[in-house]
This record gives sequence, structure tokens and C-alpha cells, in this order.
Amino acid sequence: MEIKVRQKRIDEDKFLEMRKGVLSLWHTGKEVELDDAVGYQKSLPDSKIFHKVVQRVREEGRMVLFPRSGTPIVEDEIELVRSLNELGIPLIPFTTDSYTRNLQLDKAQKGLEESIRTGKPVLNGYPIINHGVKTTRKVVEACDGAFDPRCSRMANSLVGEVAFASGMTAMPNSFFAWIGGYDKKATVEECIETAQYLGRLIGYYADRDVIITTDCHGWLPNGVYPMSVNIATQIIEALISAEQGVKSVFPQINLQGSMAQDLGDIRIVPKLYRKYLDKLGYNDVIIPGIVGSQVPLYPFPQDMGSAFGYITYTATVAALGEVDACFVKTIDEANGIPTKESHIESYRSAKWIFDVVRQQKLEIDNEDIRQEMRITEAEVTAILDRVLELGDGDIAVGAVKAVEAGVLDSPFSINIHAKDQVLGVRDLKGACRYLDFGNLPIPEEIKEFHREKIAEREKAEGRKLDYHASLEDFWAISKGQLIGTHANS
Amino acid sequence: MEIKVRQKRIDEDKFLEMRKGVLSLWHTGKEVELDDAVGYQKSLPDSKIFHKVVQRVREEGRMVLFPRSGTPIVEDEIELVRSLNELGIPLIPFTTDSYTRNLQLDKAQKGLEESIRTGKPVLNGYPIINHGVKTTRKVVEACDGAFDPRCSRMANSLVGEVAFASGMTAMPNSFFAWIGGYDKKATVEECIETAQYLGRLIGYYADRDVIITTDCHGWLPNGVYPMSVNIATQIIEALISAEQGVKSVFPQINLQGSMAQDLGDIRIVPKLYRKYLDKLGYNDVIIPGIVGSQVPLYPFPQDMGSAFGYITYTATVAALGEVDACFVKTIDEANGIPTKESHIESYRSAKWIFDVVRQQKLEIDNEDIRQEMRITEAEVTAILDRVLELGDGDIAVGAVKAVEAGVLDSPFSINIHAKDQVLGVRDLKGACRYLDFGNLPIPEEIKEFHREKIAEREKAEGRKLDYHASLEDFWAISKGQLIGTHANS
Amino acid sequence: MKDITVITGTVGVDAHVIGTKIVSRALRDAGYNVVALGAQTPPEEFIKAAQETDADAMIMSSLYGMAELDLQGFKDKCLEAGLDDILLYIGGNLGIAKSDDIEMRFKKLGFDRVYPPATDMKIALADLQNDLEAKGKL
Amino acid sequence: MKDITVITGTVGVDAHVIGTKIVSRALRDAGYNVVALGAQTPPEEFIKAAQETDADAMIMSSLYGMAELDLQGFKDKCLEAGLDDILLYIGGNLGIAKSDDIEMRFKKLGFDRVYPPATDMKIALADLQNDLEAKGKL
Ligand code: B12
Ligand code: B12
Repeated sequence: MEIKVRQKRIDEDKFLEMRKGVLSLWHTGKEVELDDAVGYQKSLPDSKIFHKVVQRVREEGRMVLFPRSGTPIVEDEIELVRSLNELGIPLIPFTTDSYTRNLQLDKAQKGLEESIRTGKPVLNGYPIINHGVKTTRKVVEACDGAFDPRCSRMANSLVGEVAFASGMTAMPNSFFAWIGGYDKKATVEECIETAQYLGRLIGYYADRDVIITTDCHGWLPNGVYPMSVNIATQIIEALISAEQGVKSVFPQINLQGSMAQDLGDIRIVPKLYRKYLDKLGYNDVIIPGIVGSQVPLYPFPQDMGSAFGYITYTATVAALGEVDACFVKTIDEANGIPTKESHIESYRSAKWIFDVVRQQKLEIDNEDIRQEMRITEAEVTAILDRVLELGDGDIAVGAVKAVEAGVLDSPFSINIHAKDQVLGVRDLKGACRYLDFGNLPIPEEIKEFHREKIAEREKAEGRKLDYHASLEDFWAISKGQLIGTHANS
Repeated sequence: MEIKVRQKRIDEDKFLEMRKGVLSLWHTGKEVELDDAVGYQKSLPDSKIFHKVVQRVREEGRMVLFPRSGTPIVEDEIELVRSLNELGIPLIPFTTDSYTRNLQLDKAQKGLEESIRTGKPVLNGYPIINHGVKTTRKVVEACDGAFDPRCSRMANSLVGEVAFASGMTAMPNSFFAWIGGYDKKATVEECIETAQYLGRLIGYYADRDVIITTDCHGWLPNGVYPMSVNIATQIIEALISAEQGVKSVFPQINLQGSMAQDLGDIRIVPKLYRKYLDKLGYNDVIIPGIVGSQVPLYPFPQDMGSAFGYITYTATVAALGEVDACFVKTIDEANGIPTKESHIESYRSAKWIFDVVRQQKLEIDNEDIRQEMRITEAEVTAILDRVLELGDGDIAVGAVKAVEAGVLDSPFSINIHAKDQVLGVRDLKGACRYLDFGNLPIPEEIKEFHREKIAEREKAEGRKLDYHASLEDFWAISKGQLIGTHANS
Repeated sequence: MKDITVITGTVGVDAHVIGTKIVSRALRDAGYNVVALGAQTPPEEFIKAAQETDADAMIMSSLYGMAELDLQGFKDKCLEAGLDDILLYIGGNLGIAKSDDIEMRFKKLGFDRVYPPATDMKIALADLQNDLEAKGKL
Repeated sequence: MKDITVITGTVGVDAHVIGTKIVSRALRDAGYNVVALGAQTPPEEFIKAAQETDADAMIMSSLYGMAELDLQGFKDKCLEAGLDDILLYIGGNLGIAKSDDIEMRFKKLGFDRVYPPATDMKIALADLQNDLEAKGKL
């Protein structure tokens, strides 16, 4: 089938035409008026502007928490963001509910109404489209933080419109996250087109000197395996966004539990971003900071003590790595949407760690870390170069072909177009290695390295590592181990 | 005044005579029968023998929690030690109440009876003397762990008698801890004599092939200042114990919050122990392992999240330092004697950290850590050599003279014979430095180093550091910082 | 084992696909004939697939907390579709927050068995075998 | 400020000396005449020191949880000793576990003010000044 998508900026006229369609999806679309929105954005204080907040944090040598939050009833949401903000959290994420994300706005409306009627939330996030701009500005104005809403493909364009008009100043534009974890049927082209729309919208603001940041999450890491595909796809997302006019991108390092590997990734990822942004001519795109993230989608420990262990551990690695912000979950993660109290206690524990560790500027450098950096760099470079090659220099075309060919691939993906052939396990020190490379274009000597590490563990444990071992490792963290054991299967 | 105490083993006859006086202090003294006790000790499985448990842990490359516990009612105590043991804790500490420790056994009896009557504990520990050997053996037999009771000077001898006869296999013999934190009026000589009694008792068992371990805590660190005096006094305790026949000593590294300094101390302390044990001829005394400890007596955070932060942070540093056991407090520390539930949740969080961090064998080495090692080594050596010199080679005589001269000294000590002239603050990276050296025999070039570090911070903060700054640092950890700020005063 | 057909998937717009993929493979490895609908499957598709394959059980997952909204009237629709003998299992994070009455609420919705988060598949496999035996299907 | 004498210390066999040392210095720095008895001071010694110095207040600390046992009948003994105008303050970890009725229990024992763990001395200094003014002593 012919590939139509191109790495090319959408014409302003065409874009304005497209907007009409987007805004007509729900009646609150009428509340979005671009010139007014630009004016509103310009009136915001620095403390509400994502990239400025991050830059300030970085200058002050501090590190902040970047949590999650979202609940349907406006008053509750206001209370939640205020209490987060009072804990010293200046970056406020904004989770929309799953009906909203899938443009099932009638259902979102019903859920919202039932939540209001019973006083108990039945939606798993804030239905931003149903609430609309006027209401959502109240939330944004309720506290002194920079907002970053979350969505997936279906509603991404309209959510972006409402969010920016409401004064939010960052938003992920991670179409690979949709492929990995949010959208079952969309084609890669459809995903890229949706991302191009949001990029173009942010570009429209940028043309008018309003800088909105895009955080790049990449292909969601649904298991225990190296982050090279995740990082390569983050960079592709950054490049696609940059072409549309995005001027500020924010890398996310997924902290998987091996300190050597995580610290290696923290150090190499911003360099790789810079390299490819510059290589493809986006020299004026800034990287205001980096976020460490407890995102690797491992199941969380169910008991409170172990949950605190995992949260503070992630916070420690992030602080040792000197990232600017870190996203940690809450002690309720395994059980349900966190209460306000769990948010507070969880974030207090992480904040304690950040402040105490970060002040010390402890230098950690060793051959293991340097080795992880070299490996990540070699893998990401090999993957990105192959993608560019597949697209004859066009990263959008290359991305479509790469997914089709399994050159970009990740296990347990939701999207039916993903190959789902890759698999990973931990080595004896807990670093994630490829057990099955699928069709990833990993250089042969690096493949050999993975095989050796796996052979080492197989020898030590006297068994073959396979799909079941991979699952054992996947559950390990929830059971208080890094490396899984047979008992976990 | 003439110094009578000497570093010399107590004759067996004299010792047996002394025992009579000790055992007559309370009626349960009659339950202690030495030959029977030796037999009972020999019947214990390896899992109840402290040094064997530690050696096993070390061989397995694991790390265990070494908590605190003590409650007056036997049934509660049994439940508590069982639940700790079920969490995988093989080393069980055993806190006696303060009336017991001060030989106010009538009051302990009243408190015990009231606790039993109301079902609510009114004593802050387990009154081991009042309970006696028969009852306490039930506690020891209730779970599969090695017990280590805690006491202070007044009741130390009788508590040791009862504890060992009950099957406990370790006990601190830390007379400097009494000077620092437990005994207001005793002279240094009285403290040493009491320690010699316990050492001799352990030596009696050792002569009959029953190895009881002594953990050395040293002069309790009541504030923010370097650990050199604490470490030097630990070693003096080990030497005094060794002369009486103790064959196994257990160093404790007080983790104060600066990773570089704590890791440095973890690495250098066992070497310093070995050096002085060998130097004075106690080559056959083993060091089965080392314990990291959250003992530095800083006030604990009052809120749960920050308390978990502090606990897991300590656990992380200990795990990175590869100690064998770590003593952490509970989330209730600031508020009262912990409930069983807080014990469990607190220890789960620490255990999660131990297991996940320790497996990785992350190598951490840098110039800061090496520098801390050099400084601690130089300070401890200078202090110990001066103590030996003061005693003309007799460490007991030297210790008495050293406290008198302020050659051994620490701030905020309870004992009226301590000089209490030393003071410390943190430097810009959070390491503890001397602000006032008192009469400590620290070499001049090391003093210069401390002064420089303090000058650096003074310059950065634009103020003189003084007693108030020292207090700010002392409270800092409870407020989620390592280095205090003016707001803490 | 007789040929037993089982339908799997997450219901509504729930995107949590990892669990249902693992569940499907475990069922296959245990010898079942599995129709894996994957994530984000509307309730109607579960019913259609069950009709078409004459399925014996549905092993439904929902993690995103909105299953109750998705499954209003589900049992009635099953009955209307002639699925009166099918076993209905559901597992995952079934409410927005942890709560004690979840099992009861989903039993009311017509489910035969309701499982808490992170249930070990071994337990579910044993239950399924028992239930199928009780129905004389095994 | 008029010459006001204050007695400090921890009561019973409580060894937690750090706090009372800091308290004593803060009181001195604020201009009070401080008789610091230190840690592990029996109740009777507090009374004796107060009689001998004609003290205006006792700032007693207890952290080890057994203050209530130590202080049975303390107020009566004070009155017997003629200390009927002395201010009695106590602070620290006053019970074995955190509990809501601590303040009430110690007020019953005769204390004028009862403070929770880790109380900022600034608060206590302000209270003391007020109470002394109310008594016409300042
Ligand atoms: C991974 C994950 C994601 C990934 C999913 C990626 C993917 N490809 O699947 C992503 C990032 C996409 C995601 C998104 C969201 N998530 Co999510 N996610 C998780 C997480 C961390 C792990 C889930 C998981 O995969 N577990 C591992 C698998 C193997 O386990 P499992 O699914 O439970 O299945 C096992 C058993 O339960 C059992 N089993 C499963 N089904 C059944 C059925 C039966 C009948 C039986 C017997 C057994 C059984 O067998 C399986 C194999 O062992 C959980 C929290 C946690 N548990 O730690 C949150 C969680 C489920 N997510 C949550 C939420 C709210 C969301 C979002 C709304 C937004 C957000 N918070 O970011 C979106 C919703 C997306 C959507 N439309 O559904 C909430 C749900 C809360 C609730 N129920 O109220 C959770 C609990 C986190 C939280 N506390 O906030 N999430
Ligand atoms: C340090 C410490 C020790 C040291 C003391 C060293 C020394 N030289 O003083 C040592 C190791 C010796 C020790 C021993 C014990 N301790 Co202790 N210790 C602590 C710890 C960690 C800090 C206490 C401290 O010094 N805080 C700092 C000082 C500056 O604060 P402060 O005393 O509260 O005083 C300030 C304010 O409260 C206020 N203030 C103080 N008094 C007053 C009075 C008035 C009227 C006012 C207005 C204000 C005021 O001003 C002060 C200056 O800012 C606490 C737990 C915690 N809080 O983190 C446990 C704690 C007090 N100890 C406890 C216990 C049980 C013990 C032991 C029985 C055994 C054990 N667990 O090891 C023994 C008992 C010894 C004995 N005979 O009393 C418990 C008490 C529990 C309870 N009340 O039920 C605690 C709470 C820990 C716990 N949760 O188990 N301890």
C-alpha cells in the first residue's frame, strides 16, 4: 500500500481547515478561539510555563516530582492539583479518562454526571473535552504549576486544542506510546498524522512566541528488555514534532531498576536527542531538561512497605542521575486510582530522597555504566539510521516501514500492526538484555554481548531462559526482587 | 585520683565470686546456672547463633535487617519476634525497658503488672530480669532467629547473665554508649569494670566453646559531627572485651546521611578494627560481619512519607556499602514505640531495597569516598594512639585518662564526666565536619581540611556557622533535607 | 481434554493488553482453544465471538476501573444471544479504587467468578477446570 | 526582665538529654536564670531544686514514654513542698505510643502546659512569657 504521510510541515491554510473538523467533534470545541488562546497563554506567569519551570529547576540544581493526577469532578481535581502544588510540585500532569481518550464523549458525559451525582468518581481521569475551556481554566488557575495533559490518539487533537486554550503548556505527542499501549487498530500512518496535527498546533503557538513543550515517551516499554527501541522512537517523535514547529522537547528516561543501565541511559539519551535533532536541521529546538520515570510497566508491589521501597528506589536512581524531574507512582498503584492521601505520602517519600540525595552531588562512574552507555548509543543509532534509510531520509515514511518490517518492535504491544517478536530478560546483575531480537537491526557484536550475558545467567541458574523467565523478571519488582526466580512464575 | 582499672583478664575465682553478687540482685538470679546455660547454648541450632547467622548471610551475598524490638508482655513479645522473623529477619534485637536498665526492678515489676492488667504496655521494653530465664527461653524458642539484648550500665551484668542463660547469643558491651547516652553519673572506671564483667562472662562461655558476639556501638553520636571518636571508642570496647575472652566482635557503622562519608566509613572501619585487634595481640578475635545503622540520633521525620524516605535511604546506602546487616528504625520513630504493623511495613520497605540493590553489585568508587576513608583513618589512628600513649600501653587506663582530658569527647553526652566541647556541622555536600575540635588529638593537616570545608559553606551561605547552625543540621533530616537551613532553627 | 473454547480480551476501551495476552497464552498452554480478542473489545464483540464459536467460557479482563460502566446489562444480552450456559469470569482492577464490595457488584452483573488484581493464573485454571467438570463438560 | 528562675531536666530515669540541654540553653539565651538538672532526675530532685531556688517554673522533659509512671502524685508533692505558685510544663514523647488523650492525662497530673514531641522552643518561650505576665511576674 502506498505511504502518504511525509515529514513535512502542514500548510497553515490546510491546518486551519483541519481544525474546523476537530473542533466540531464536541460542543465545547466552540470555546476554543485561537487568538484568544494565544493571548491567554501570553498572560501566564513563568511558573505556569513548562519549559521555564524546568529550566529554573535545573539552574537551581534541584529536582522535582512530576506525578500523575486526574479525577472527573472539577472540585476534586482542583483540590488534588492544589494539594500536589502545596507539596512543592511545580509540574502538574493531567490524566484524562479513557472514554475521553477514545472519543466516547457520550459515555464520558454519563460517567461525569454519575460521578457528580454520587460524589464518587466512576471515570479514571478528568474528561477535559466535556468540561471544556472555561471550566478547565479554573483548574489551571487554581494552583501555581505548569500543566501537562495526557491523552491517546483518538482524542489527541481536540484534547490539545482545549488544553492549550485552557493554559496548559506541555503535552506528550507520543504516537509510539499509542502503538505500544493505547490504540488497538490505528495504522502507523494515522498515528503520525495525528501527531503532526498536535505538532502543527504547537507550531502555530510557537510562531506567535508561545512555547509549548512536547514530552516524548516513545514506544511504551511493556516488559523487561533494553530501552533502545523506546529511545529511538522518542527521538522519532521529537523529529516529527519539530518539523511541525515544536520548539521544546522533553526526553523521558524509563528507569527499569538496574542502576548501571538506568544511569547510563540518563547520560546518553539527551546526547542522542541533540545529535539527531541537529543532524536533521532542528538546531533551534531546545531540550529544557529530562525526566526520569517509573514508567516501565512492571506490576507494582501490592503491600505498602514494598511500594514505598520501589518508589524511593526510583527516586534515588533519578536523583543520582541528576535528572530535573521524576515521575513516580503512588503506593496505591497496584490497587486502584490513588487517594489524595496516598499521593501526598508517596510524593513526600520521593521528595525526601530527591532533596537529600541531590544535594550531595555524588559522583558515580564505573565501567558498567560506561558500557551501558556505549550499548544504548550503538543500538539507538543503528535503529534510527535504519529507519532513515528505509524512508530514504524521510523519518515519517521510514517509521511506517520500520514498524511493518519489525525494525521497530516491542513486546506485548496493543496495536495489531506491531510484530510483537522481541523479548527480554535480566542478566545476573539485573540489567535488561534481549532474549529475542525479532527484526531489530542491532549490530552483530552487540547481539553477541546480549547473548553472552544471557548465557552467563543460564549457566549460573542451570536452566534455559525463555518466555517464562521473562515473565518471572516482569513480576520480580512487585515481589521485592530485581531478578525473577522460578517461584514467580 | 588513682586509676585502679587495668586491661587485664579477671581471674576465674574472682569472677565467680563477683557473679554471686550480681545474681543476688533479683530473685530470678537463682534461675541462672552456668553449666546448664552452657549446655543449653550448645543445644542451639546454627540459626540461633549470632555469628554463624551473620557469616551465612555474608557467604550468600545477602543482607538482612537488624531491627529493634521490645515490649513488656511476654505474649506480645513472642508475637512481635515471630512476626519479625517471618519477615525474613534472622537477627532479633531485644530492647529492655529503662527501669530494668537502671536496676529499678520494683518499678519494672509494677509496670509489668500494670501492663498485664490493662493489656496496654506501660514499659518501654521487655523487663528481662523480672521475667527471668524460664520465661525468656520461651521467647527465644518462639522463632528461628539469633537474639541480641540491649541494656545499659546499671543492670548490664545481670541482664547478660539472664540473656545468655536464655539462649541469646550476642550482646553489646558498649560502655561508651552508656557515657554518651545512658548513664548520668557513673565514672569511666565504673563503666569499664562493668564491661569487663560482661566480657569475662562471654569469655567463660568461650572457654567452653560457646561463642557469643559483642556488638560495639562506641560513644553514641548525639549530633552532626564526624564519626572518628565513635569508631575509636568502638575499637576500645572491642579491645577491652577481647582481653576478657570475647572471640567475636561486630562493628557498627553509623550512617549519617552523606553517602561519600558513610561509604568511606563502611570500608575503613573493619580494617581499623583488625589493625588494632592484631596490634594488641587479639588475632583470634573474629569480625563476623558489619552492621550499618540508622543510629545517628537525629530526630526522625514525623510524617509517614518522609519517614519512609529516611528509612529506605539508609537501607540504600547500607546496601551499596555491602554491609551484612542494617539496623533501621520504623515510621513511628518520632512518635512512640512502633506498632507491629509499622515494624512490618517499615522493614518491608527496607528489605525491598536491600534485595534489589544488593543483587546489582554496583561499584561506587570516587575521590570523595577515598578522601573520607583517609580522613577517618587518620583521625581514628591519631585518637587511638594518643589513648594508648596516655595509658602507657594500657588501653583501659588510657581510656579513663582520655575522657578526663577530652581526648575522647562528644557533644550532648549525658555523662557528667564528659567534656562536651566538640561540635560539628555539615559541609556543602552534606559530609559532617568538626566545627569545634575540643581537645581531640586530630592531626593539624586534618584540622585544616575541616576548617576549609566549613569556610566553603560559610562563604556560600554568607554567614558564620555556629552552635545554631549545628542544631539546624541536626534537625535537617527530620525536615527532609540533609544540610540544614536557617528556617530549621 | 475435550475441545473447550474460551474467549479472552479486555472489555470496553480498556487498553491493558499485557495481562490478557499472558492469560491467553496460559490457557492455550493448558490445552484450551482460545479466541483472543485482545484489548479494547466492546461487550457486544465478546458475545458475537462466543456465539460464533459456541464458546464455553469468557475470561474477561478489565484493569482500567470502568468495567462496571461497560458491562451494564451484559448478562441479559448474553441470555438474549442464547448464551445461557457460558461461564463468565472477570478479573483485574475492577473499580476506580480498591473496595470491598467489588466481587458482589460483579456477581450481581452476572459473573460466575470475580478475581482481584494480579491473580495467579494457576488459581484461575484450577477454578475453570472445576467449573467445567461440574457442568459435565470435562 | 525580672529575675525568673526555671528548673529543667528529664524526669525519672529518662536518658534523653539532648533536648533538655537545648531547652536549657534556649532559656538562658532568652534571659532566664536556669537550673539545669540534666537527664535522669527523680521528681523529688525537681522539687528540692525548686524549693532551694524559689523557682518560678519547671520545664520538664520526658521522651522515654514512662513519665506517667514517674509522676504519680507529683502535684501533691509540689503542694506539700509549698510550691503552689510554680508553673509546671512538660514536653516530649509522653506515652509509650502516640495517643490523643496525653494532654488531658498530664493536665490531670497537675501540669499547666503539655507539649507534643519536637515542639519548637519558640512556642514554649512565648507561652512562658504570657503565663509569667498573667501571674504578674513579668
Ligand atoms: C502497564 C499499565 C498500563 C499500560 C498498559 C500497557 C499495555 N500494553 O497493556 C498503559 C501505560 C498503556 C496504561 C494506561 C492506563 N492506565 Co494503567 N496500568 C498499568 C500497570 C502498571 C500494570 C498493568 C499490567 O500490565 N500488569 C501486568 C499484567 C500481566 O497483569 P494483569 O493485567 O493484572 O493480568 C494478570 C492477572 O491479573 C491475571 N488476570 C488478568 N485478567 C484476568 C481475568 C481473569 C478472569 C483471571 C482469572 C485472571 C486475570 O492474569 C494476568 C497474568 O498474570 C497497572 C498498575 C499495576 N498493577 O501495577 C496500571 C493501572 C491498571 N492503570 C490504571 C490507569 C488508570 C490507566 C490509565 C487510565 C491512565 C493512567 N493512569 O496513566 C490508562 C488507561 C488506558 C486505557 N484506555 O485503558 C490504573 C487503573 C485504576 C483503576 N482500576 O481504578 C492502574 C491500576 C494504575 C493506578 N493505580 O492508577 N496502564
Ligand atoms: C536520640 C534518642 C535516644 C538516645 C538519647 C541520647 C542522648 N544523649 O540524649 C539514646 C540512644 C540514648 C536513646 C535511648 C532510648 N530511647 Co530514645 N530516642 C532518641 C530519638 C532518636 C531522638 C530524641 C532526641 O534527642 N531528639 C532531639 C531533641 C533535640 O529533641 P527533643 O528531646 O524532643 O527536645 C526538643 C523539643 O521536644 C522541645 N522540648 C523538649 N522538652 C521539652 C519540654 C517542654 C516543656 C517544652 C515546651 C519543649 C520541650 O525542645 C527540644 C529542643 O528543640 C527519639 C526518636 C525521635 N524523636 O526521632 C527516640 C525515642 C525518644 N527513644 C525511645 C526509646 C524507647 C528509647 C529506649 C527505651 C530504648 C531504645 N528504643 O533504644 C532508650 C531509653 C533510654 C532511657 N533510659 O531513657 C522512644 C520513646 C518512645 C516512647 N515515648 O514511647 C523514641 C520516641 C523512639 C521510638 N519511637 O521508639 N534514645
